[in-house]
Formats: sequence, structure tokens, C-alpha cells
Amino acid sequence: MPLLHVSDMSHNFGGLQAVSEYNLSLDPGQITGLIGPNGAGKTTIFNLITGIYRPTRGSVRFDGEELVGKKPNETAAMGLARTFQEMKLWRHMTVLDHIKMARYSKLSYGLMGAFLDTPRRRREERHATELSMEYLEMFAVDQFAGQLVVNLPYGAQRRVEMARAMVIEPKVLLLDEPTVGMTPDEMMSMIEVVRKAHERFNLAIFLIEHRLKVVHELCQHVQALVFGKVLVEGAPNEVQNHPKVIEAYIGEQEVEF
Amino acid sequence: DAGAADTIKIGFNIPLTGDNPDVGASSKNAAEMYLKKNPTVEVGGKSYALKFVFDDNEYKAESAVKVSTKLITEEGVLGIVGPQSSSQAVPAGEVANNFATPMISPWSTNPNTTLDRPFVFRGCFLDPFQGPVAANFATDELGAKKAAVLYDIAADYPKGLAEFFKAAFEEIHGPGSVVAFESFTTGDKDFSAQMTNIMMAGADVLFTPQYYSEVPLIVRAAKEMGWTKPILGSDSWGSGDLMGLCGDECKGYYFSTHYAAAGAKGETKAFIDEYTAKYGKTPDDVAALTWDSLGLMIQAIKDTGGLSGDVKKDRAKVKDALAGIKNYPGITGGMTFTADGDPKKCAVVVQINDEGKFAFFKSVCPK
Amino acid sequence: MTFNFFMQNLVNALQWGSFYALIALGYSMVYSILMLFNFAHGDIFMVGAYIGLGVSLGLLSLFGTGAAAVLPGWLILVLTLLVSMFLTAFVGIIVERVGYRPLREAPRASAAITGLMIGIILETANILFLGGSRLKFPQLIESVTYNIGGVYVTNKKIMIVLVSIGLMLALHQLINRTKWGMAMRAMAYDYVVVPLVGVPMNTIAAMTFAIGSALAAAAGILFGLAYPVLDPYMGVSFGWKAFVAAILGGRGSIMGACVAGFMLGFIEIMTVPAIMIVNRLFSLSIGSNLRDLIAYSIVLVILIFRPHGLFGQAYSSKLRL
Amino acid sequence: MDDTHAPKQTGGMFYRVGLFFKPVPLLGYLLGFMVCVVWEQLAGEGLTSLLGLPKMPVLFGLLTTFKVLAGVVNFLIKGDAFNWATLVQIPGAVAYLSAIYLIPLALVARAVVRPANALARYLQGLPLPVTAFVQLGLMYAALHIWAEMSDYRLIFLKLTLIAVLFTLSLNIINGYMGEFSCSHPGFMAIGAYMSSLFTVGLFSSDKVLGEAVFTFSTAYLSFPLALIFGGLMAAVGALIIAIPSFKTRGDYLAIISLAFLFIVKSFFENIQALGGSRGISGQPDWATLPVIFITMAFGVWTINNFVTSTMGKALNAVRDDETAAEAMTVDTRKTKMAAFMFGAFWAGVSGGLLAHVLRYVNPAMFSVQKLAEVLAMVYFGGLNSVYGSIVGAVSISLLGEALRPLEILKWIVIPLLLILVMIYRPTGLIAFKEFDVRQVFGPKEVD
Amino acid sequence: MLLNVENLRVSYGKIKALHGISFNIDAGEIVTIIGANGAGKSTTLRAVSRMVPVGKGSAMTCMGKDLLSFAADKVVSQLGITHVPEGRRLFGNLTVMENLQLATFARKDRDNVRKDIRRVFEIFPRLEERKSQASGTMSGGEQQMLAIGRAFMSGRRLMLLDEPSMGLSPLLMMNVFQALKEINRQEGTAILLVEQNARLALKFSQKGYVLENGNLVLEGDSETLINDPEVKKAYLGG
Ligand SMILES: Nc1ncnc2c1ncn2[C@@H]1O[C@H](COP(=O)(O)OP(=O)(O)OP(=O)(O)O)[C@@H](O)[C@H]1O
Ligand SMILES: Nc1ncnc2c1ncn2[C@@H]1O[C@H](COP(=O)(O)OP(=O)(O)OP(=O)(O)O)[C@@H](O)[C@H]1O
Ligand SMILES: CC(C)C[C@H](N)C(=O)O
Ligand SMILES: [Mg+2]
Ligand SMILES: [Mg+2]
Repeated sequence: MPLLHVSDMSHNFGGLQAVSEYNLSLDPGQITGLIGPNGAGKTTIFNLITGIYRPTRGSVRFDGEELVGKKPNETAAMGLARTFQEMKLWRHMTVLDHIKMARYSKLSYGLMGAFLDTPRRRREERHATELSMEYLEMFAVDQFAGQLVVNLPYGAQRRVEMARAMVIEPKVLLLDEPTVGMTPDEMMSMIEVVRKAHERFNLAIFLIEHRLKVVHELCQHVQALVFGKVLVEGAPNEVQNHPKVIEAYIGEQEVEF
Repeated sequence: DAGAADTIKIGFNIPLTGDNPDVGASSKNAAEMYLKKNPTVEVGGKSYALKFVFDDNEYKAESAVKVSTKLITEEGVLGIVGPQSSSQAVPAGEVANNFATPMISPWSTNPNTTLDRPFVFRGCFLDPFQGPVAANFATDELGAKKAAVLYDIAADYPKGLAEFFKAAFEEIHGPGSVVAFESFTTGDKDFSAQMTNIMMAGADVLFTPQYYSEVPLIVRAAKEMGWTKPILGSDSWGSGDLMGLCGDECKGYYFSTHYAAAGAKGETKAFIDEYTAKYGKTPDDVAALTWDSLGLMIQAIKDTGGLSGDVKKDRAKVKDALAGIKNYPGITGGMTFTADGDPKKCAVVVQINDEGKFAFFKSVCPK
Repeated sequence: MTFNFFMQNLVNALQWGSFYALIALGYSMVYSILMLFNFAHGDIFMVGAYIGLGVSLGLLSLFGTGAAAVLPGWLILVLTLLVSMFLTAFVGIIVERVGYRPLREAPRASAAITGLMIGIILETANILFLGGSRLKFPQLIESVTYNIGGVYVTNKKIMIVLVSIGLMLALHQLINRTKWGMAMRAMAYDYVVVPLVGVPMNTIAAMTFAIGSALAAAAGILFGLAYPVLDPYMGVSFGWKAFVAAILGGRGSIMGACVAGFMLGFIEIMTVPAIMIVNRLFSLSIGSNLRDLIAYSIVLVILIFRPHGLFGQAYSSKLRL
Repeated sequence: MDDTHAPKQTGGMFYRVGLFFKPVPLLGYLLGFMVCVVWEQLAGEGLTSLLGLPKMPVLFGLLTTFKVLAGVVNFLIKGDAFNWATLVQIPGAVAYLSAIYLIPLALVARAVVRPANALARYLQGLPLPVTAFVQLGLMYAALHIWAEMSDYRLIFLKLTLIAVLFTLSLNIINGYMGEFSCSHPGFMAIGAYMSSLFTVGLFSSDKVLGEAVFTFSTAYLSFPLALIFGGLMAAVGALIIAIPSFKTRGDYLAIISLAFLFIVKSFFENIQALGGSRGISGQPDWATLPVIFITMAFGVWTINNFVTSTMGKALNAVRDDETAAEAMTVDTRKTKMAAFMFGAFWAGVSGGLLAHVLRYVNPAMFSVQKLAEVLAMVYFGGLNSVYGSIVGAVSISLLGEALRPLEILKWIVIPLLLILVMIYRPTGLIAFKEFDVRQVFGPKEVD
Repeated sequence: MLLNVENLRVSYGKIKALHGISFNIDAGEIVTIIGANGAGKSTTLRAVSRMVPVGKGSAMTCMGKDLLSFAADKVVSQLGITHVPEGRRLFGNLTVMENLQLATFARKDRDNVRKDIRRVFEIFPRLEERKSQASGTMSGGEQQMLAIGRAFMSGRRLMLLDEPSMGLSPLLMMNVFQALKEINRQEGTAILLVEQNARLALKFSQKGYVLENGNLVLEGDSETLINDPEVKKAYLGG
């Protein structure tokens, strides 16, 4: 049984059919890519899976459990972590606090612990800190631990966002254009980071990208989405060279101006 | 101060800022006029310079407590005049009583201000007295059988008085004779809804124990709704500004109060004339009552027959002297304190005549 | 409980609602465009009323009163309205310049605090200059009461309601049909980039305040006609209640503010007869004093069912920190 | 990169003063303050008369100074008579302040650096409650002696401590959570009334609430229960707002909470059983300085615990980006509710204290004016910061008292000051600063 | 010369972002600035459009006029320099159409406005389909189109483009660049382009500058730069 199984999911905004009859099955350890023109509905699919929107129709099953109707924090706590197309970081919080925050659902000291600084709270907080530091190191941002995120270079911010998602200890990671705005160098190191995380935790990854190179390097399976529908899916090479995909999405790459 | 030995300090706990700065201004005016007239007091054959300390309570309970404490412990006053409104006078009275310092609130009509507080006195009659005065007047002089009441629920004084009026009126005419008992909240400006109810109820008289600033709006709302019957007010109407705000619309109506400015005689007239000359307006109740309360305080100081210089002992002496005062001839009437520290005094009912003056109509004294 | 009784209250509520609506409108202008709680707005209303008082007294002394009058009362009223709206607009512009422009990058709540403080300064300045006592607003036009089938209506009430509605419609047009209005709405969303499309941001901000303040002045003068006692704190409770109405209406919606203003007026006025009716029907004796309690409970309930206000769109508007 | 900017340049006087005091731990200042207050007990009266001051300056000379200044202002504006000799009181007050407080404090604090640091280091090794007990005990002792000099100081201190707690409890919502709540005076009212109901209703005879139910001499031991009862009722009130308002985001909380404030006020005005607009008086005199101090310290401690825990920091996450918070497993609804009710609880407790300090409570005390006051304290001091709330509450209270002689002008000066602070430090004087109890109580590393 | 910048210095508080850079643009020219994240590219554009204050000694002229004497909105309406900022920054509460109309706020030529809107819709047909959608709900790519369209409406002597390809699909990215080229050709609009996709940018432009840590370290025509081994290594991905 696949880890994440989406069947016949549709959603519309007012009159606009943003996603229609979308299907996905993602096995543990698999990396699937989602490409498609702007406005095709890729981000919307992420939002539907994680519970930000509720699909008009269809079901999303994760580890055998139905996700539709669950709130984003619940889906996340179950092991579905994500990053955002336009990074969503907390302006006034330090890097370490960002990472620790993702342990929220794993803390069990409760409100009384929060108010009264119980030994249990101290223990759990200490553990969360240690764990967070490990992740910060893994994503090479540990030297920024005490700083506010806004003061970090762009690439580092992206890695913080990724580390934050990883601390949830997810089974599936949803990445929405993780290399947007990066130089080729930064892009390459991002690919490495994703690959490492994948290998280390046998993570299933669902990835939105416009950079075909990234898709190519990472994905075993790719879906091409157009107008909310999957147009073609298969191995990266197949999809990339599919005439329909070229027509709708890739275009002639070498144009002369 | 240097030579504190031969000065007497009186503190004033009054609202110089906040919602009602004109109350503070009137109190201060009266006090300053008093000081001009009586810069020194003779006590036990020794002459003392009078010194007044005015402190602002911002029309807030919290500040009134701080100010009282400050006046007593920092300024070392012998006695305190004020606060004026019960919402400040009740908590400030607690402080004064705890520090064993005599306090007279000129204008607070809430029974709790003086209750069980030997050091706290007041300069005016109480609501339980004024209410029946108004009810009897409505019955006897206006021939009313059904009455309507419109009052501010959120302010201590109108609310209390409205209730006392209702009780008194219903005692005379039976339960239900107050056919409309309508209220609003401090700061309200529109009374049309309440007036519509009152019109429907078919009352013979409208009693509205409101401040002079609200009276014009109430009167106008009444007239706009077609009200043609008498309106009766209370001591809070008696401000020099009432007619300036209300104009012709208020003429012919009545209110009960502490003194009648028009047609006053003797001391009262002297006070009114002097005040008018000095500040350009007729003194309102606060001014007159502050004057009297101050007078009472000074009288009590004189009655001690001599001050020891130890302010704590002197305060106790002043309190005893205050309690013992008999028939003090105030400009708002003769005063004798009951055991609670409340004066027995007469109320007058005035009518606003065609010249816009508050003309004496009737005087009612406690039995 | 007659039809008359209901109609009478309806007429009263219309007038009362007009004030809330007019003030809420000015509030909403600044709120929806600059995304600021302009806690000084109630006090600008007060300033407008006092300016109106000064202007009308000036005009009356110039053109005479009573039999010696050169100009009719209604003309003086119109002049007073125009001149005072103009002058109060300047007060608004100064408030914007001093209290809000320096804080454009600051958290919105900080600007709300400056607004609150400017309000206090305006009140205090009034007391300093005019003393604490109340002033009477001159009655520029003769009051005439019409008895229409047992319902009492005055000419002033009619005029107040009409003028308010007229001003509201004009404003609605301005916001939704002109490029100035468009610029204002754009500014609400992202003021930083407004200059990048060639729109003079400071001018728009100043104009927003100017229009809002002019409306407050109009409200102040009409208020003076209806309730002729002015005091330095008259704007405080109006300010807070207009704040409720402006947000209840829904952010970005001028019409919403207007409707919510009327609605608040209606609720406040109508609870009094409603309580009376309930009392009669069930022979209870609930006091009409529960008005605030009931009125604001209704507001609460409305917000439970329409969490984004009456006309508001559902987008997040966190305080900018 | 060409040149690096280390903030190393030896700056002006402030910098050097800062450097001078850098190694002083809190314990050092507390010892210094202790010496000052004892010194004042001994020499205060004498110095006062030596300097020709009419009265010992009770609020660090501020009151004296402004009283004289108010005289000057009245002379200039209204032409009131002014005794020019009183001008001497200003330097007098400054001299007093320096001789009794500033100089001894500076010298002692600096002189005890070594032992204070050693002691602090030793204490740091002990469990936190012990450290806290010693240092807070010292702080209390010093304040107690300070307040003993004058009952005016005492009431000022009591009300200020209450204001600190009240301000901080609002900072949870307006600062840490970033919402704009207007209902805090309402919570305070609930706390004040409910705790009064408890104490007056059960333990003292009163016209409104009737005869005392219990009469025993140790009744004051039940005061904490009264406060908790008040706080809990306020928290229940908060629930009424929290349920509808956290369905939505943004500004609606502002009006829902404002509506709630109006409702609460109207409620207490109308309930005759609670005295209506007359309020309740005759609360027992149980809110003594130690009670208030302990309550305040405990309140600050729990609030600080909360906002520094991951649970509490979720508030910041919710404020800065709610979608991201949810995506990171934060239960935003629960977090917001908890914070809101927690804030309301402490507001209720501070209300209970206030009622028992004033020994009177009426609905008019909890108006929008109170709201303006506490908002000013929160934003003046600084958002999202325990230090900020302490600084805000203390400085606004102090200003409010010190400027009282200016009468009406006070209400020009204070607002102007606040506007200036908002313009130059839009998030308040000390914003976004974490309060680490161990570090505060700990030694300062000398390098 | 259309735009001449001398010794431009900008700092954000204590952080110095630009240390005195100089460059120029001729009428109708397309110029690219490339550089790593945080090099100061966006800052350069913001300085030209007067969104950030510049430091002492900086001088900028546009067609001989002192650019520093124009306020931000006048730079757009009087000099015709428009700026498409990083992250698009549309007015999300306004519709697509309103966004375009607003951009003509200061324009007096009402007749041309209508024509220009038609032009925008020709270049980006998707925008016409979504004419009355609130722009905030459009997808990233759609928003980018609108941002360019909006800039086109408000002035077209010089367009400052901050990473226009960010988040665009490959096809759309080509379309956008083609559209820009067309605007450049037909209207003679000069373009100052900031891009992460350096290869594309250099191909697209005539002249290029390389910015490193707030200093211009290299300049030349695009051809030369694209073949420069250093540039290749650092910015073109080997
Ligand atoms: N608002 C700001 N406040 C403080 N520093 C800033 C601000 N904006 C930019 N900086 C700093 O100025 C420097 C240059 O930033 P700029 O945004 O111009 O870089 P960029 O080259 O456009 O980078 P990117 O590719 O990430 O967009 C960076 O060090 C950045 O951290
Ligand atoms: N809240 C919303 N209301 C209305 N329409 C929406 C909303 N959110 C998205 N849309 C529309 O749904 C479509 C799909 O948007 P989505 O953000 O999923 O695109 P995308 O595939 O992620 O594109 P991109 O690659 O540009 O990010 C777009 O046309 C967008 O305008
Ligand atoms: C009329 C007043 C302002 C005072 C009033 N008698 C009171 O007790 O509060
Ligand atoms: Mg997307
Ligand atoms: Mg940039």
C-alpha cells in the first residue's frame, strides 16, 4: 500500500476548477516530481493534501488514514511536512526557535508545564534543543542558531525552512519550488541537501519544481499538471520529452533574441 | 514649609482634569475666593495662615485614593475637602478614616461615603432625603398621579436618586404609579427612544435627576416627542451654565436643590454676588457647597480652641469639633451633623422663571 | 404597541444611526486605506463640531441674527458646513503628518497608540483654550416638528438623514469609481510599492485623512444641530463605537461601514422599545438600562455568524510587527 | 568587504558609564539599593532639612521638581504669584537624589562587584527557587524599607506593582500574540468584582452583600483563593471572547473584545446584587505589600515561563506567520485560547489586588480610559518583552504621579512623550527581549 | 545617455549594501546585472527608483536631469522609469484590470491608455481571461505577467526588472523574455535586468555588469562576459 494515496481529488475556487480528479500514490522512499505551467494548480494540490483547503471531492489517505477534514497541524503531526513556495519564516524568531517549534506536537509537558517550569518541561526542552542542533548541523546552518532568520543569507533561509520541516520527523516531505531564486551554485547544493535527507531517513518526497535540472537529478517519477489535470506521468525523461509537455510547459529552450 | 507651626493646611481632593474638569474648577474657585477673604484664622487666640493644597484626582477612584494618601502623609494637611462625586468620595473616605483625618465631601450624596466612618462628613443632604422631597412636590404642587423617571444608570448619583424618588412616589400613589422608569448610560446624547416609551406610558410628570449638561438634550428630546407636561429635576441641574445651554426650552421647569440663587438674601447673596463678580458666572452647587464645607472645616478648627502642633492629635480634635457643630449658618442652609456625619438641612425647590433665573418656589425641611 | 410606536422609533434610529454611519465612514476610510486604527477620529469629530461652532458664531456675528439677519439660517448652515469641513480637513492632514506619517513603517498598533495620544492632546487642548464647560451650538435653522399620523418628525431629523446619506453615496462613488479611490485601495494592500506605479503616496494618505476628517466635521455640525451641547469628551464614546462599526462593516468596505453604522444606531435605539415590548408581553420588568449589554451582545453574535464583518472579504490582516 | 564595523569605538559618556557598570550583577544593585534605603532611613530627614526642602522627596525628587515647575508655569500662563525661593528646591531635590540614591547606589554596586558576583555564582549553583528566594527577598526588603518612609510611597508602590502584572498580562496578547485586544479592563473588572464577592461576601458585613458568613481571625489566609477565584472567572469570561474571535483572523478580536468590555461594564452597572453603579466597598485590608509583591513575582514568573517555552513561543509563530505555524504542527487555536485565557487570568488577579488596595470597586473604574492607560503602558515599555512591561508600567505610573502638579498640562506632556517614543522606537522602549531568569539572577562575567 | 549612475552608495542602517558603484544605460539598451544572492542587485534597482535613500556622494542623472531631485512617484510619472520589484508586489485586493488602470494614475493621455491595455492583453492573453480576478489569488506566474504589464502601463523609458523569471515555468519564462524584447524593440524601452539565470540574462542583453558584495567587479558587453571563464564558473553553473 502506498504511503500517501490521493484519489480523484478535485477542488474549485468559485467558478475556477483549480484541480480536477487528481491521483497520486507515493511509496516510502520515493521521490515524485510535479511540474506544470504557472497556475496549473500545483501549490493548490499541496494545500489540499496538507489540509489548508478542503477538497471539493476525493480522498487523501496517508498511512491508511483519511486526511480530508484534518487541520494542517494535525496532518503535519502525522508526518506530512512541507515547505512553501514563498518561504514562510517567523520574522522575530531565532533560527533555533524555528527548529524547536516544529517539535510542538511532540512535547507532552502541557500547559501546566509551560506555566510552572516543571522538571519534565526542562527535560523535554533540553531534548528538543539537542535534536534541533543536530538538524541545524545537518543542514549546515548551525552557526546561525542564535540569530534572527531575517539576518540570514537567502540560501541559508531556505535551508532553515527545510530543516524545520525535517524536525517533525516526517514520512513525507512536500517541497514547493525549493530552488526558486537560487544561483546555479546554490541550486546544486540544495539538490545535495535533499538527496542526503532522503537517503538518511528513507523519506518520501513530493517536489514541485520549474527547474528541470532539479527534477531530473532527484525524481524517479514525474507528473506534468496542466489546468489542474495530470497530462502525462512517468519517468523524468519520458515526461520531459513528451510533445504535449513541451508544448504546454517547456517550449523551445534555445531562443534567439 | 518653614514656619509650618503657624499655618493650617487644608487639602482639596478635586477633579481638575478628567471627565468633569468644571467641577474641579468651581471647587477651586470657591476655595480661592475663601482664601482671599480669610487668609488667616484665629484659633485659641493664635493666628494661623491658611494654606490650601489642590490636588487633582482626575475624576478617578484610583487617583482619589492616591491623592488622599498624598495629602495626608506628604502634605500633612489638617483636613480634606472633597472629593465631590461619590465614586471618588467613597474610596477616598476610606483612606481619610484610616489615617484619622477629617474629610468633608461637599457634594457626595451616597450614604456609603460617611457610613461607619467617624472622620468623614459631608456638606449636603442625602439622596434618601431629596427623593421624597421631589416626590412630594410632584404630588402636592404639580398634582401628578403618574410619574416617569429618566436617569443615568451608570452614574451613582442619578441612579440612587431616581430609585429614592420612585420609592417615595409609589409610597404615595401605590405600586406602579411610576409608569416609566427609563435609563441610559453616561455619555449618551440621544434620549428619543426612552422619551418615546415615556410618552406611551402617559405620565403626568417627568423626573430626571441629571446633570445640567444632559438636561438640555433631555428637554429637547421630550419636546420633539410632543411632551407638554412638567419636568422636575434635582440639585444637579443647578449650574450657572444650564440656561446658557438650554435657553428658552428649560423655562418653567422645577428642580430641588441646595439653595436658590435668584432672590437669595444675606450671606448667600453676598457670596453669589462676589463670586459672580470675580468669575463671571453664577456659582453652582459645587461652589456653594465647597464654600460651606470649607467653612465647616474652619469652624471646627476654631472650635478646637487651640492646636497642639501635632497634626495627628489636632486631626482628632478637629473631627470631634466637627461632630459637635450645631446649626452652622451655611449659605446653603443651617447644618447640624447626625451621628453619621451627615448634615440635617433643608432643600429648596426652584422654578426656572421667564428671565431664566432660578426662582425660589418652596423650601422643604427634614422632620 | 402600535405601528406609530414602531415608526417613531424607526425615525429616531435613523437619525442616531446617521451619526454613527458618518463617523464610522471617516474611521473606515483611514482604517481600510492606511490599515490604521485611527483612535483620534472621535476627537477629530469633536474638533469638527467646535470648529463648526466657531465658524457659525463668526458668520452669525457677521451677517446678523434674528430680525437683523442678512442671510437666511440655512445658507449660514451650508456655509458653516463647507468652511468647517475644509478647516477640519486640515486638522486631519496635520494629524496624519505629525502622528501617522513618521510611523508608516511601524507596527500598526503603535500608530493606534499615537492616535489615542493625539486624541488626548486634542481634548486637553480644548479644555486649555475653552475651559472645561459645555458650550451651546447655535440653532441655525428654526426647528419645526411635523406630526405625521402620530409620528413626530422634525425638519432637522430629515435634513440630517438626507445629508448623511448624500455624503455616503458621494464617498462610495469616490472610492469605487475614481482612480483616487483605486489608489487608496491599493495603498491599503501594500503601501510600499504605491510610488512604483507613479502614485504619490503621501498625497493619497493626506487626502484620506482629509476626507475622513471632513466627514467627521460634517457629522459634528449636524450633531450640534440635533444635540446642541458640546463638550471636549463628546468624541470619545463616538470614536470607540465608530471603531466597532467600521470593523463590523468589514474591512475595505465603505458601504459596510455605513450599513454597520446605521445598524449600530438601530440596535442601540431599538433595544429600548424592544425591552418595553418584552416587558409588556411577559409582564416582566427588565430595565431599559440593559441596552449596552444587549446591543453589544448582538454585535458579538453577528460576528460569530459573519466572522469577517458584514461586507468584509476574508483575508488575513495581522498586526504588522 | 572593505571595512568591518565592530561597535568598538569608544563612545560618549553613556558608553563609558555602561562600561563602568558592566560587571555588576543584579545582586550588586540590590545590595546597593538596600544600602540606599537604609541610608535614607538614617539620614533622609537630616538631609532634607539641611537642603532646605519642605518635605522629604518621596518620588526621587520628581514630585518636588514638578511642583516647582508647575508654579513657574502657572506664573507664566496665569500670572499666579510664585515664590521664587522655591526654585532652590529643584537643585535641592537633585542633590538629595544624588546623595541618598545615585551616588551610594553607584559606589556600593561597583564596590561589591567581586563578592556579589561570587555570591551570585554560588547561588546559581543552588536550585533556582533558592536563588530566586534570596534575590527577591532582598528586593522585597529594600522596597519595604523604601515604602516605610511614607504611606504615599506605599500606595504608589502597591498600585505600580499591580500595574506591572496587569501590563504584562496584556502584553501576552498584544505583544507576544500580536493581536489587538481591548477587553483587559473587563477582565480586571471581573477579577476585582469576583474576588470582592468572595472576601466581602464571606468575611465581612456589608450593606450590599449582607452579613459575614464566616468570622475567624485567620480569614486572610483565604485571600489567595479569592484572587484565584477572580482570575479564574476572568479566564472564563475570556473564553466567551476567545471562541468566536479565533475563528477569524486579524482585527475582529479588537472589536469583539471592545464589545466585551462594554458588556462587562454594563453588566456590573446593572447587577443590583453587586451594588450596581455604586459598586462594592469595605473589602478587607488584605492586599498588603508582601502579598502584592509575591503575587506579582509569581505572576511574572509564570508568564515568563510560558512565553519562553516552545508552547508559548508558538504565539510568536502564530503572530509572524500563522500558516507556517500550522504547517509545523502548532495547534494555533489551542495556543491562542490558552494564551488569551492565561492573560485574562492574571488581569483578573491584578483586578482582585486592585479592589483590595482601594477597598472599593465600581464599574466606572474599568472604562475605555483604563484601556488607554494600559495600552500606553504596554506599547511604551515594549512589545514582546517582560522587561518592557516592567519599564512601561513603572515609568507611566511614575510619570502620572510626578506630573500631577502640572494638572491639565500633564495630559499634554504624557501623550507627547508617548508619541515621541512611538516615532523613535515604534515597538516600545525595550521590545523583543527575552527575559532569562537564570541569567538575570546570575553573575556577570567579568573579562 | 539615458541613465548615468556615479559612485552610488547605499546602506541599511549599519549594513553597507553598495560601496560606490557606477554604471550607465543608453536609450533603448538592455543591460544586465548579475551577482550572487545579497550582492546588492535589488538594492541598485531600489536606489534608481528612489525607494531607498542613497548615501553621500552618490550621483544619478537621467537624460541630464538630476534623478535625485525626483520623488519615487515622480521618477515613474515624469522620467518614465518603472520598477518591477522582487516578489512582484501587486495590489492583491485590486482586480487585474484595476492594477493596470492604477498604473496610469499620473498619465494624462486617456486615449493611449486604452490602447496600451490592449497591448498588454495581446502580450499576456491569460491576463485578459482573468481581467476581473483579484490579483492576489492568481498563481505566481500569472502575477509576474501582471507585474510586467503594470510596469508597462506606467512608463516605458526604462524598465527596472528584478528577477522576472523567478518562479516561472520554462515556457513562460521564454514568453516573458520575448515579450520584454518586443516591448524593447517596439517602444524603445531600455531595460535594466537583474537575474539569477545569468546565462539567459546575458543572452538577452547587450551589456552586463557583475556585482560582488556591493562592488562592480566586471563589466563588458554580454558576449564577452558569457565567455569569461570566471563568470562561467561563478554564475553560469560551470
Ligand atoms: N531592508 C533591508 N534591511 C537591511 N539589510 C538589507 C535590506 N535589504 C537588503 N539588505 C542587505 O543588503 C545587501 C544587498 O541586498 P540586495 O537585496 O540588494 O541583494 P540582491 O543582490 O538583490 O540579492 P538577492 O539575489 O537575494 O535578491 C544584503 O546583504 C542584504 O542582507
Ligand atoms: N484562494 C484562491 N482563490 C481563487 N483562485 C485561486 C486561489 N488560489 C489559487 N487560485 C487559482 O488557482 C490556480 C492554481 O494556482 P496554484 O497556486 O496552485 O498554481 P501553481 O501551479 O502553484 O502555479 P505556480 O507555479 O505559478 O506557483 C491559479 O489560476 C490561481 O489563480
Ligand atoms: C451631583 C454630583 C456630581 C455629586 C453627587 N451628589 C454624587 O454623589 O456623586
Ligand atoms: Mg505554486
Ligand atoms: Mg534581490
